[in-house]
Amino acid sequence: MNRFRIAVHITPRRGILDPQGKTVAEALHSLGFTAVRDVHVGRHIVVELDAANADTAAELTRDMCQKLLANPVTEDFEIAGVAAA
Amino acid sequence: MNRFRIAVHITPRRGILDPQGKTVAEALHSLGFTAVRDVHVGRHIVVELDAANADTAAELTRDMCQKLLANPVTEDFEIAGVAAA
Amino acid sequence: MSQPVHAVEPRSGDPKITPALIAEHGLTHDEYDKLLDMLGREPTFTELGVVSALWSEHCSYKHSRPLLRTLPTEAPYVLQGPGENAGVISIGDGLAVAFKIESHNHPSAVEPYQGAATGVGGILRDVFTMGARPIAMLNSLRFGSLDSARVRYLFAGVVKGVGDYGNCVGIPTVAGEVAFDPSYEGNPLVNAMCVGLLHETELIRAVAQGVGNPIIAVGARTGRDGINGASFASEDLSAESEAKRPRVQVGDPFTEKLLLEASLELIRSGAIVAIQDMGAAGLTSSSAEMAARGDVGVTIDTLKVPVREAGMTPYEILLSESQERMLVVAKQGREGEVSAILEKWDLTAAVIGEVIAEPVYRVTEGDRVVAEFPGIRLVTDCPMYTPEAYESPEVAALRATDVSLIAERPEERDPVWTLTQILSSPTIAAKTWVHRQYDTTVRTNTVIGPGGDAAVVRIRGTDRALALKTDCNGRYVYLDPRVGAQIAVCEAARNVACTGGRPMAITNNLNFGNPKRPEVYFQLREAVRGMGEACRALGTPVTGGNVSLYNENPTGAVYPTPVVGMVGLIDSLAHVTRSHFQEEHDTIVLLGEPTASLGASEYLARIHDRVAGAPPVVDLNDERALIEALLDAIRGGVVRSAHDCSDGGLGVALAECCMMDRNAQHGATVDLTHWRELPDRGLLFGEAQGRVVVSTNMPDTVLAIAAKHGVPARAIGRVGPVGAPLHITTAGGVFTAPLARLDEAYHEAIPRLMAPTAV
Amino acid sequence: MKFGIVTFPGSNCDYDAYQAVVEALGEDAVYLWHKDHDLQQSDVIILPGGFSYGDYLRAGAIARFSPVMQDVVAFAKRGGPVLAICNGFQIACESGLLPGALLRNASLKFVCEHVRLRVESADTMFTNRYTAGDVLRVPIAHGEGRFTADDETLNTLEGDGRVVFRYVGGPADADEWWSPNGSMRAIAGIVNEGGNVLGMMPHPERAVDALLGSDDGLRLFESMLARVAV
Ligand SMILES: Nc1ncnc2c1ncn2[C@@H]1O[C@H](COP(=O)(O)OP(=O)(O)O)[C@@H](O)[C@H]1O
Ligand SMILES: [Mg+2]
Repeated sequence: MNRFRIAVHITPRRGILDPQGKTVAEALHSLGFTAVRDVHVGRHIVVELDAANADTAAELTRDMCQKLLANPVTEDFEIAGVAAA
Repeated sequence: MNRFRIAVHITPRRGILDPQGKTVAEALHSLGFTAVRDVHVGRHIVVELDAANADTAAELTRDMCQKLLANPVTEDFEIAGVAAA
Repeated sequence: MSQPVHAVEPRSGDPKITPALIAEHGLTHDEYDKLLDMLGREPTFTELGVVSALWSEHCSYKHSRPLLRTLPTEAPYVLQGPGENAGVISIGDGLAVAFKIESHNHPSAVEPYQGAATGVGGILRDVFTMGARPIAMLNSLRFGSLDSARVRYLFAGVVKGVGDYGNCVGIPTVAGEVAFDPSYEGNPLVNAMCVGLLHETELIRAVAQGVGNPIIAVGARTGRDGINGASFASEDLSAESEAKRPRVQVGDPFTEKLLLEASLELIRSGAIVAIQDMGAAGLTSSSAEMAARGDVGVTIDTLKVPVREAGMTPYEILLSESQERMLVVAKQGREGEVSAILEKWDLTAAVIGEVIAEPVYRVTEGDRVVAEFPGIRLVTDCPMYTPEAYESPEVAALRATDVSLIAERPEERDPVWTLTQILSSPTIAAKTWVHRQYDTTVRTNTVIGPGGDAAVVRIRGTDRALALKTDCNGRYVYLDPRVGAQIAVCEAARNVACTGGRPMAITNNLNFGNPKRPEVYFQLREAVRGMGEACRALGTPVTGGNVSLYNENPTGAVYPTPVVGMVGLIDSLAHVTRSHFQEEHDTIVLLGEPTASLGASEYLARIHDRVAGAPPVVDLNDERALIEALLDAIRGGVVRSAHDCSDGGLGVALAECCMMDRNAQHGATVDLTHWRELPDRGLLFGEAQGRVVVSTNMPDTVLAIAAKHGVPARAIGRVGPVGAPLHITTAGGVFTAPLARLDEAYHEAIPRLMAPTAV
Repeated sequence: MKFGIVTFPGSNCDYDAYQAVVEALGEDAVYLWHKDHDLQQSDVIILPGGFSYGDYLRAGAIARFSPVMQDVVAFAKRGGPVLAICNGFQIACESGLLPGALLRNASLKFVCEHVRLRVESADTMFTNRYTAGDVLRVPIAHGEGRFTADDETLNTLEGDGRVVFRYVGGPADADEWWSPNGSMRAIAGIVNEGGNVLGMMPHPERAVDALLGSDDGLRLFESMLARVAV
């Protein structure tokens, strides 16, 4: 068994209103960051777990996303990185 | 001017209580994911902006994190990736 | 005569005791000498930490206790006065109410959201550890000017923090106040009050008893949060405390909710003798205080405390301010029941020590002693201070200013302009932007929520209700601490009486600057004096409170702000009275007398940008008579609405009666020519005390009742149709204010100012 | 008739629902513990409001896996009536009892106030004591109430008359759709295909006593009495 740290990105599905991203973009503009075109806010989840190897670790995490971490109706997820911890 | 897409990870600072991560970890356990050791839940922010080059784009974003995107008291941030959009 | 204390070997790895380290722990030379004398030897690092926490202002009240002792604390119905986690009063039928207010000013200045949230969590625990189920929350907030982006950030963060925590635990937030003034810039005030209901028989006190009884840590694990938070709360806010940011703690309202249910179950089970929140200075103060109250010894093993991070030292474990933790003294042999209840709620419990006969406070790490003090002296030996006090000559001069000489602005020729200016002052304007973010209706007992005078919360299974309100006008207290504090008590009482409640008792939060500065200590001394006088006159004892000093920032001290949290009792739901006009054709009666006084008024601050003059005079006997008259009239069923005159004076009070409730806005026609000798601006915007605007369909009865109590009263007009304007006639002429204009000024002011703020 | 009210860790309107059933309606109610597999022969299940598991991750996402939910889902599949209020609605969506999802309010703020609800369908076991078009005054108190679903789902809901309550009362026109949380098509409450599961963000259990501002919610409970065979 080895310890892995897996990073997951959970993002609001395109087309679904993302008021948080919109508000943050506006706030950035009013702070003078006028070059900002668009902002999207999602979740960054870091899971630490024990697994035989990186692949099974990623497999397990994908399973977690489908079951709990992401909402299939409104969110997409992506395994962003698997690192030995 | 070019368009860039910068991904930022905002995570609860180590040592500071992350009640959400704790609760999610316990939920994963009761779902049978017993290999899970630890979970942290942060934000995954994607900023699209115009800049002369990737470095200035990253610079700008770092500035945004300090000023608005991350809470300097309770969160750490990391520029996870800069891509031409 | 100091008891013998065993020698304690310094723990390897702990820093040596040096003058620098002692200073860092905020101990003065004298205090350190007292410590040496108590121990009869040099303290260990752990002992230094323990003492620095317990002798900090926050835990020891070393600058305020002598003053607090002068406050009235007794009435036949007071079951628990100051000194416990919360005060408790009996309300009949074997029912009692526990209530207390607590400040989280410094943490909120550094991290508004978590600072405010953890403040709410702390006061909730203070109340449910008395055996009471929390039924209502109040909050009293002060900020700088909303023109500043930083202030908007603090305001938005604090309100969200208060809301999210209380909403999640499921306790309605039903009342409070918010005021804005540059003096609070950089040092906002965040005071939260909690009110709980219990059966008298369920009252439990945080007194450790019974040699051999196990001491149990319950709830969240201990992390490195907020170490030295207690001393943190006792320092001026400065660049340094900015650097202390990592000390901020994060709240977990979900765990709090479980802890609330588990604690009440524990108390009802009879398996425990005492329970206390691990609040400021965490394990240290909770264990030391419970031991001192019971005059017993305790021993605690830090290795047995469930921790969140590896390698925590006894020093860290003792001083951690991790939230949502409780210390319980259980009955020997019933540990099983205790852990069973906690397991049911998915919480952990660990026996970490026991009550011992030997009169010592002992901390071990495994079997090696790391700290040992002679029992209660640890708490009782804390030095008390009575610093020098004198009034600041500048303030005396400001008070002496003859503000009637301040020339009117040309715009003031139109009183509607002046009125709308004042209505749109964020301090006066509707606070809906705030309490819309608070769950005000959960638990289904909120008869009157935010938006009137006091809140009214019914007591299920009875015909009675509680009337609740916090109040304090810091500008008054700044210009005259004694009178200002008297007014704070009177205004809270008036607000309670306006809803039909008899004022019963208060809790209070003294928010002041650095007491080592004579002009600040003067404010503190005089304010406590005035508060005591008013409480005696109104028969409302002080059952507890909180002191927050060092509310300063590089630009100076905040206004002295002794917030009063009043609890009143409404004998019958039939008496519940609202503050806005109810029925067209009702007669409007003014109880009390206007004066010319404009001193310390919102009018001067808003229209002339002046903070000057003497606050309105207050006659405590008149206030008492007013409350008696009002309650007689309400109980007699002849009052349709009652609203007190406070900030902004009669003009604002009348406008609020017309349009504060957006679901039912009535016009009114008012004639004030009886007071033709008063200048219009004094008549309309002066803040004379002891006044209430009543609407009634039986004016003669109201006037007769007022006369019987020697309260001046006069019919001044009639309630108009829905949507009609407010007409006011004065010696200066007639003016007409369309409700739409008043409504816009009053209801849109804060939303407009907050629009640019991101979340 | 017996109402079973589920208590999840963090539920805080279970008490309000209990009081509404017992005091206002005069029927029996029992609390159902989330760790048990026992619905205690309840005739109606209420998934109450609150913050189950602190609303961490997503409101309702974790509570959905509580042991008792397996029994609630089975009960619903058998046609048993389930009233899912606020956090209960969120749990019902997460567990697939109802379509769509409830996202963070468009204002990004928790919102608590009395809103106007229009009864869109009086022909459900939860609303038969109302008439379509009735406008009710009912409290809301939530931070994640923005009903969201794809157009196809929305059209089906509308087509099948499964949109039961809508937010109305725009400043301009009292009948205009006006959503305090950004819900698509101002949807405040829906039923499942079988018509036996109602999910709604507003709190009918907080509107059963005029003293507290409204008793417009009482008829919702009476509707169930009328229709549910005991
Ligand atoms: N922070 C707050 N939280 C909840 N309610 C509030 C808050 N601030 C003001 N309110 C409510 O707004 C109304 C007006 O408050 P205030 O101006 O202090 O009244 P008064 O002038 O009668 O003391 C009251 O019902 C009060 O409870
Ligand atoms: Mg008032």
